[in-house]
Amino acid sequence: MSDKTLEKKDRVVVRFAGDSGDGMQLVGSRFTDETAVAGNDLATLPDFPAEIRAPAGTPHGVSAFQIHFASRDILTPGDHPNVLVAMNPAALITQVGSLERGGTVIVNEDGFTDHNLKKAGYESNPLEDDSLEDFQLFRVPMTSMTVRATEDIEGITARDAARCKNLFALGLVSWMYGRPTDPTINWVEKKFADKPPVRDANLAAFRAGYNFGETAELLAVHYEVEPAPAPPGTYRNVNGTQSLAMGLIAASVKSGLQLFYASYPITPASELLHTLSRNKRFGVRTIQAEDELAAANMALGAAFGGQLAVTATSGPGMDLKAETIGLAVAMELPMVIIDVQRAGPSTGMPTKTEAADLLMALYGRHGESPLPVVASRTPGQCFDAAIEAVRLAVKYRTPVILLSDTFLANSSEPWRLPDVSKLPDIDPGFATDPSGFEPYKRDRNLARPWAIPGTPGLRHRIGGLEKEDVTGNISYEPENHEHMTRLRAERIALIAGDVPELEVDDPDGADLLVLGWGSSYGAIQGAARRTRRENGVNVAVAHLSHLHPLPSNIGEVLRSYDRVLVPEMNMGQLVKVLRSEFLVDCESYTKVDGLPIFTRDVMDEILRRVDT
Amino acid sequence: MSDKTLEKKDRVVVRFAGDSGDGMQLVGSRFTDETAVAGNDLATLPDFPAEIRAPAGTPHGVSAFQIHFASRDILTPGDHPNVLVAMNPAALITQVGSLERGGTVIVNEDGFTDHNLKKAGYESNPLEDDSLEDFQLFRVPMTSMTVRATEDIEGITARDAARCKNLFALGLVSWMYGRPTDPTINWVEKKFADKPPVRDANLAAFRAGYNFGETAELLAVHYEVEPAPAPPGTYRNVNGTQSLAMGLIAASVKSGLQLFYASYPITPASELLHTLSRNKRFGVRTIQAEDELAAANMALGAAFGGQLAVTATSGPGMDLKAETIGLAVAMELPMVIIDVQRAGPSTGMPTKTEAADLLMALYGRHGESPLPVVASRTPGQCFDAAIEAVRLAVKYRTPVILLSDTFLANSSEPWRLPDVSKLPDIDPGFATDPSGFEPYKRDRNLARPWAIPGTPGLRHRIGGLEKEDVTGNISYEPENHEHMTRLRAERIALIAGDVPELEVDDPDGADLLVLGWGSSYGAIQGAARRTRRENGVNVAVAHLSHLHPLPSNIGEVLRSYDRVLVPEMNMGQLVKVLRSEFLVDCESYTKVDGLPIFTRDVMDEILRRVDT
Amino acid sequence: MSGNGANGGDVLNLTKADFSSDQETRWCPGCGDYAVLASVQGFMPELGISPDKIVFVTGIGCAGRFAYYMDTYGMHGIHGRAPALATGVATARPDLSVWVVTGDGDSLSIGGNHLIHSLRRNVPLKILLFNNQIYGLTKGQYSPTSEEGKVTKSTPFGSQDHPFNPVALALGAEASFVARTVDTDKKHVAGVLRAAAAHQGSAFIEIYQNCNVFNDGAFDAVRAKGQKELNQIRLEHGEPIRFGPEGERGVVRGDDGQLELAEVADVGEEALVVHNAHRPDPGLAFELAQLAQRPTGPTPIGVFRDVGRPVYGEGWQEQLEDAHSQAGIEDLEKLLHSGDTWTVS
Amino acid sequence: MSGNGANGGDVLNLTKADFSSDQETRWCPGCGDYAVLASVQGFMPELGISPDKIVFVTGIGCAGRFAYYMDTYGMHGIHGRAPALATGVATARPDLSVWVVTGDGDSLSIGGNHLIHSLRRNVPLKILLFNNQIYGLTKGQYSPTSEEGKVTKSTPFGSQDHPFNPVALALGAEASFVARTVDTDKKHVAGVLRAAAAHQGSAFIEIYQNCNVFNDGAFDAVRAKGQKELNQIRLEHGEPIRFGPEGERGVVRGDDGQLELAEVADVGEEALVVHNAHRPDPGLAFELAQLAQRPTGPTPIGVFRDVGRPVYGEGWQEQLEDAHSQAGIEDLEKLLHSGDTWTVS
Ligand SMILES: Cc1ncc(C[n+]2csc(CCOP(=O)(O)OP(=O)(O)O)c2C)c(N)n1
Ligand SMILES: Cc1ncc(C[n+]2csc(CCOP(=O)(O)OP(=O)(O)O)c2C)c(N)n1
Ligand code: SF4
Ligand code: SF4
Ligand SMILES: [Mg+2]
Ligand SMILES: [Mg+2]
Repeated sequence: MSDKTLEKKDRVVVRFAGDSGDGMQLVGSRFTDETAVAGNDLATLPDFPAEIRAPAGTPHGVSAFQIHFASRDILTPGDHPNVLVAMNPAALITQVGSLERGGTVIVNEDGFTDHNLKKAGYESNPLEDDSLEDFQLFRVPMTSMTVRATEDIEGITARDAARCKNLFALGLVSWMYGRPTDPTINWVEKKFADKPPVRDANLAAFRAGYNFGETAELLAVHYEVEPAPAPPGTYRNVNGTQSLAMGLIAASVKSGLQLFYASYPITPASELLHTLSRNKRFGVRTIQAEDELAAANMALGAAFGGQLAVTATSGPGMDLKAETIGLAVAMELPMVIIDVQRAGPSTGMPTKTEAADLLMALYGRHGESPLPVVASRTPGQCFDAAIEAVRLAVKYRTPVILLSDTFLANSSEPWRLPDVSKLPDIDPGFATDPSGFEPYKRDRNLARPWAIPGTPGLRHRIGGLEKEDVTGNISYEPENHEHMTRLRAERIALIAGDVPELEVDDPDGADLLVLGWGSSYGAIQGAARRTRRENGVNVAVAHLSHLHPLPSNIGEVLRSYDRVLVPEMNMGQLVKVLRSEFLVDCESYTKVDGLPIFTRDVMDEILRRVDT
Repeated sequence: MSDKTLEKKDRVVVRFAGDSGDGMQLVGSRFTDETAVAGNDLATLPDFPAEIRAPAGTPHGVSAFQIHFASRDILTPGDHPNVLVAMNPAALITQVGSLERGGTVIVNEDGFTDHNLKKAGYESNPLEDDSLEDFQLFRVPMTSMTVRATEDIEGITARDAARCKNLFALGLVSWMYGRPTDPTINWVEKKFADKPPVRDANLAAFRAGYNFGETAELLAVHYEVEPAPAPPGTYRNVNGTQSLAMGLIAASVKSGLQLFYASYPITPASELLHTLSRNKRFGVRTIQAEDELAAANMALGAAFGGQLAVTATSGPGMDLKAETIGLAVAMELPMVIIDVQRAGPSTGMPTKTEAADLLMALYGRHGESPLPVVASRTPGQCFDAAIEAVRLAVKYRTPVILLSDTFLANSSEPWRLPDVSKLPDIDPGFATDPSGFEPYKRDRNLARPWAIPGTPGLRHRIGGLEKEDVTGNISYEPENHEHMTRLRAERIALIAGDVPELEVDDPDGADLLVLGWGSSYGAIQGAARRTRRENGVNVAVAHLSHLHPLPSNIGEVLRSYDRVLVPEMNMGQLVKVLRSEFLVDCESYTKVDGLPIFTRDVMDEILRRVDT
Repeated sequence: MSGNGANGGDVLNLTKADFSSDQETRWCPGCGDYAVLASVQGFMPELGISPDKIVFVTGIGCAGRFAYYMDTYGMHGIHGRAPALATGVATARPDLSVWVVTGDGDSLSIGGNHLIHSLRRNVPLKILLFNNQIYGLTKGQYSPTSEEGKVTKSTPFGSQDHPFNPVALALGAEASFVARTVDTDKKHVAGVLRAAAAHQGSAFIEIYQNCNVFNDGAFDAVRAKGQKELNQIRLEHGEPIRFGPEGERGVVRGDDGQLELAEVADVGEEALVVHNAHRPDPGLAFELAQLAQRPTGPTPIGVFRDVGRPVYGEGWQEQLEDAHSQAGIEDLEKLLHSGDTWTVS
Repeated sequence: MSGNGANGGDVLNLTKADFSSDQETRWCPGCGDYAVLASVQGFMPELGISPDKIVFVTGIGCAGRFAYYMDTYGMHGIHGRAPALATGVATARPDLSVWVVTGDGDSLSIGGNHLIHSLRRNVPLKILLFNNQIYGLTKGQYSPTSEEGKVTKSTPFGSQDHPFNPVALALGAEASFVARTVDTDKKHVAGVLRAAAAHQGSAFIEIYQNCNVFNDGAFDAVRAKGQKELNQIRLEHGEPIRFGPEGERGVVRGDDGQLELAEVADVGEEALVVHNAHRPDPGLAFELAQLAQRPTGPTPIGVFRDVGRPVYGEGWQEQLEDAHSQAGIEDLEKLLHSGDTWTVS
């Protein structure tokens, strides 16, 4: 029993940072598990270095992991950490800037050698000079203590031992926040079952860190973060990539359509390819195509063949798929194109987030080629977004663009598992009856028949040339082109009647509406709650999942507020659409720095617009 | 001296139609020359068959040429012909629909064999049944009369002779409208100087047609169309392709930059490649690349090398250039991308016109990648549009998209030749001074230095990754990306101050403004004039040349009218932009049938909106 | 027969008519495409595959119109992407017989990348490249197979491009089946189609196709009466390579190891190189392709290479289909619950 | 020396340092790219060309970072398009020496089309393909040169793709200069660079480059001490092809005409095939490329082919420049007035 003071906290943001080789991502995910078991709500965000494996100790080689956990439900990985664990000078110099004033800095003292200080670009040692005076600094010789803690273990060299210092850090922080230790201990035992020395070294390091917290004078306080009340159910931690993949697989199971996923690697979309390629057992076929044009065409070919065709990429790859998406529009075949947006223009900042591909998704093809655009809002909701994209594609025989982004792809949060048996079925409704079959004859949704090769008597030919209504034969008739162009637009517009109305959360009749789309969801919701609670502000919030067509009631909603604020991770793309559709003077808050929108950002924008 | 009545007309629209092999385009261009010499104002539009060489006599093998000429200045090739010359049944069946009620039909009777009637899809012979009763029908056995007229010519077979029937038709119509015959006679004599029999046969056919008109009872009336008053100057007939090519060459001469034109063939942009490739004498380098991606990249490479880089294509090719255009935006190099729009989506109707690539030009790239967009309005004005696009590209170091369309490319009109000595110079302003050189240091236009390889001491490296302000080094700094993104947008926005204000033609203080862009110019101007004259309507008109950024005074202009009508050959793309920028409830008139907007269309829209 | 969807040997007594669609052909009168269309429609019944299980995928160009004239399933894709589009169809549906028809611009200029990758992967596609050494549909620009110095609409001063030899390119791209034939040689075309259909995996067939409007006579040396008899070097697996009206000329290996043409009388039968289309390495096929950089003199036609190697996706689809059909709600349940979960009650 | 912008022989006494930019290299420690960078920077002074007249054009990938480390002019393009971008630079500015650095994914996967077309055209570019048989920058997916069955992030059950042999592909694409070398073989790399620089037109160099993070050891057979001595078949023009520590093994032509490896002792010196890089037809070079489909055993390196043929744009730019510099207002006037004009006064 420690004699230290125990303080209650209702939310904490911890950031672990070290060299790419220091295993910070592992520490992060272990701490996340402990926290999940502790029953807190949480959100995490890994922050990988842009370079594959930058020279050790350099600033661009720093790898970090941030976790936000609380005794009530939270929505983002947090704006500014309260605690920074820095394993070396590079980690400190690159991360300390985002730390809250007065925050806690825990450094691995052993990492602060002159050599490392120089590599990080420090003139003088920040642990000695006053550069950290705004923070609470704790210097812990993690490496040496880890080495000492493991020296009696057979078959472990000092070098191996030093490698375990990340578990020392984990142990220390676990103690600080009263995390359960079993999850980590069990994990280590499973993971290194066949390498006893390594197992023991890691366990020793973990315990050493934990005990150091308990015993050393250094840390006088530790904290308690009570479990967060959460709706009953089974939970797991997922990032947007995992849940998007599971959503696609679920759609495949519920539609009976085999999933065909063709893609060309690109950060951050590649992870989706990696994840799906492991799911052979669901009949998922993944193909790494020679380029994005091929990937899109392969998917379109598979769609014609009767499979659930999906292709995914990020910004630059979307440019290359444009022509093929246009062909899919003309062929009216079901297909899902996923754009995991990243910071542009051009190659831009491949590992940073942004949501600046909206207008491209809407208009980035020559000619009039309308299609539905859906966007996911949280890591867990990517699952639903994927299913919705598939539903629309299949029902309306159209390519659908699904927008995600780097932040959603990498960030994780507890996800309440849906009851899969309750997921709606998706009916491919393949055409089979030759009598009266016409390739471009439409059902009441204006959707044409999906007649796949091999079906007796339904032989037909489709292509990108304008087609005669009903027969689908090539036609250059002016009236027909006019008719078909409007028909293609009408078919997509009809979907507005088939998507949920925009729900507004407006407990106390606000004058200001904050409307968002995509991954700004957490920040916007959080900002609304906090400004209501902390500043007694009246503010309404709503979030769009369907960017095209827009929900049928949105015009009404927009007009019913004095002011509408639209925060976006671009230069105001949704605002352009809303203003033009509804002539409502929506206001933009734009952020294009490659980072997600912070709750604080939105709070400030709200407060600027309401008199409290 | 003929004893026939001579009627005055102030405008006539004649359409020549026949089989691809009948030489209708030749007849059209000859008649155009005669008409130019006659001093009428005119506008023409060839109408090629979609197929290369469809089987003779079939409807999809019909080739037509329309000319509109008048005793006052006119702006379009005319909506509906007054006179149709049909060389065979296929020509009649496909073209008669567009003829004005009560119009004149002149057919080559000899072409109406049962065989040809069947090929054209006629059940019964329209010359015998009453299907043409709404029109004035003249049956002329052109083939046989031509054969007769040429039978004494040495070395001409009946087959050769028959081939001259197009000149018979030309002679006949020339007589009808009192065209001077010398231009054609001289042309024939030059053209076939080394083939005397052919020359004589053509001349004989031409004269026979002319004399037939004069002597035969058949035609009782002929017409006089007085010269149109035109501003003094030297004129020539040009289509949009020719003047665009000359504009690019002029820009090359005036800038001292060698013209580098890389392109991949595509209808209708290919003609530009063909035209420029003949201009080696101006140092024009044309390259037929392996695809549009290569063409765009070659151009960008040449831009880095210090040449006047241009690439051109049509819709589908634009999709493929998107990623490279984004790279050019990041590299901030001068480059012109020409999109000769055609009817889409996808392959669409390659030989038909449309203007549905505007939103793609504005937003068809991932990320925030703003660039200037310029559009040409008439065949002759393509010359100025090309020079303006180059001016902006070079001055602001940016890719510029220039929008033309199929109608402009093929349609021709008299063009008053500019005084080239008065064309403004374009200063490349290459960087040469190493002292203080930074690749992304900007001048007062926010343009960066154009430092081309070979310049001593200015070695630098540029790319698509986000660049640090000033130095251009790779940077992932959040603040820098935010700054650079806004800087790129600001640089383009600044151009608004460097383009002429939007001029409004509003003689009598109208409430309705008709605002257009692109090739609808002629129809809009014509509609305004005619509704003013014929219906006493008050209507204002204005036309945009710069689609991005928009002229600085446009907001003002829009707000100063009760109603704003925007006719477009798309589903209302400019309207989307205007509504969102200025929250003005602009109204759309949209036409997407692959044909140009007609004066009549716009007149009706105007009349519907004003009470007369 | 996986990879080309044949229903074993069962006879469906199909006729040419069963493969002719009701769409009116719109090529120029006299175009070589007509001859190829007739040959293909005439050959199809031999496959013993119902037209319902055949897909023709084409690109953009005159050749691309082919899809509309076959009464099978068809996709007329965008310019240059047909091999990728067809890869999607063939991979998703190995039960189908998938054919690609493309032009020299479509597959060698804009579509070069997809062509070489589909050949490298050995995707079960029969690729018919209609090589007319010109851009037909866009009215006469030069193509990647046009001769150097060619004067066309886009090259009034003559092109500067050195052309591809499609057969050599395909061999360099690891193609497992490579052949060449001539549009109007009905019998020869049929023979090559037969061999291609029998081949497992990608089959690449270059068809010399006359564009009588923009490049008439480009192949006269191997196509025109009086010349073709002299210049067609017909490759037959296992046979000594000889040609000429009386087979009086042949192919021999010179002292420096390089292939050469010779008079059989001078060198003797036994000196002739014996064609081996099944040789695992493509060396010989490539050397044969080099005998005629262009079809202006003696030029090999027939099957250059025909070797077996794993077919792309072979066996996979079957496995995946089983997996998919067995994967149900429970498995989905399991998938969602994989990883660390916890329950709140 | 047109095509590579050398200022004749004049000596600029440049050193390696003159070609090293101030940008910090950011490859993984131990990456083969470092070795190549050092060799290239070390070789450049030999060119006798001012760094002001040299341009490095690169694509996207680890290899693509190369441009930032050379103190020359540089363009870091988008993925796969470097050859096209470089074609623009080289065609517009034949006075410059233009080098392309690309990866196996960059130039053989997404960029395959531009690569084969630049080689076919014989554009004056020196193309260095860093082949590490993996996607490095995107963290370890297989590439078009990865071996069949390779297990990577994107192919947990092994890839189904048959790989390209870059040398064979280049030869099939009409390349006039084709060579292969190994990242760490400083001397050999320099020798190949020297030959490439001397060659007029496109020079294609495949460089086996070790990615020690995602594909370590892929080239051990020809790269690792103890193995490379046994497996490197060093091609030298005009020399009999032999290899092994004592040159005890060699390349002979078998009875069926196919190239084979043999013990010199068994077959005798004179039986060895003599390498001829200048042979007009690429047959021999292609056969040599087939000796090793993959670098896992005896593998030819060095210059496979080096023949002269018209360089793309050769002479043109000079003509055009003259024309352009002479074309003035009057000519423009003439151009506008060409065709039928009439005057209204
Ligand atoms: C993206 C794109 N670029 C260009 C074109 C224009 N285009 C259509 S067919 C064609 C080439 C035709 O030549 P080829 O492939 O040899 O076919 P052919 O007409 O000779 O049979 C071109 C350039 C297009 N349709 N799409
Ligand atoms: C259009 C586009 N697609 C995909 C990517 C992602 N990407 C960057 S580099 C690369 C491949 C890298 O492999 P390689 O060319 O072999 O270079 P290496 O990193 O191995 O040197 C990919 C797929 C991109 N940047 N742009
Ligand atoms: S243009 Fe040539 S290839 Fe095309 S249809 Fe006509 S003849 Fe045939
Ligand atoms: S990932 Fe591989 S190729 Fe890229 S830098 Fe690291 S070691 Fe080199
Ligand atoms: Mg062709
Ligand atoms: Mg690689």
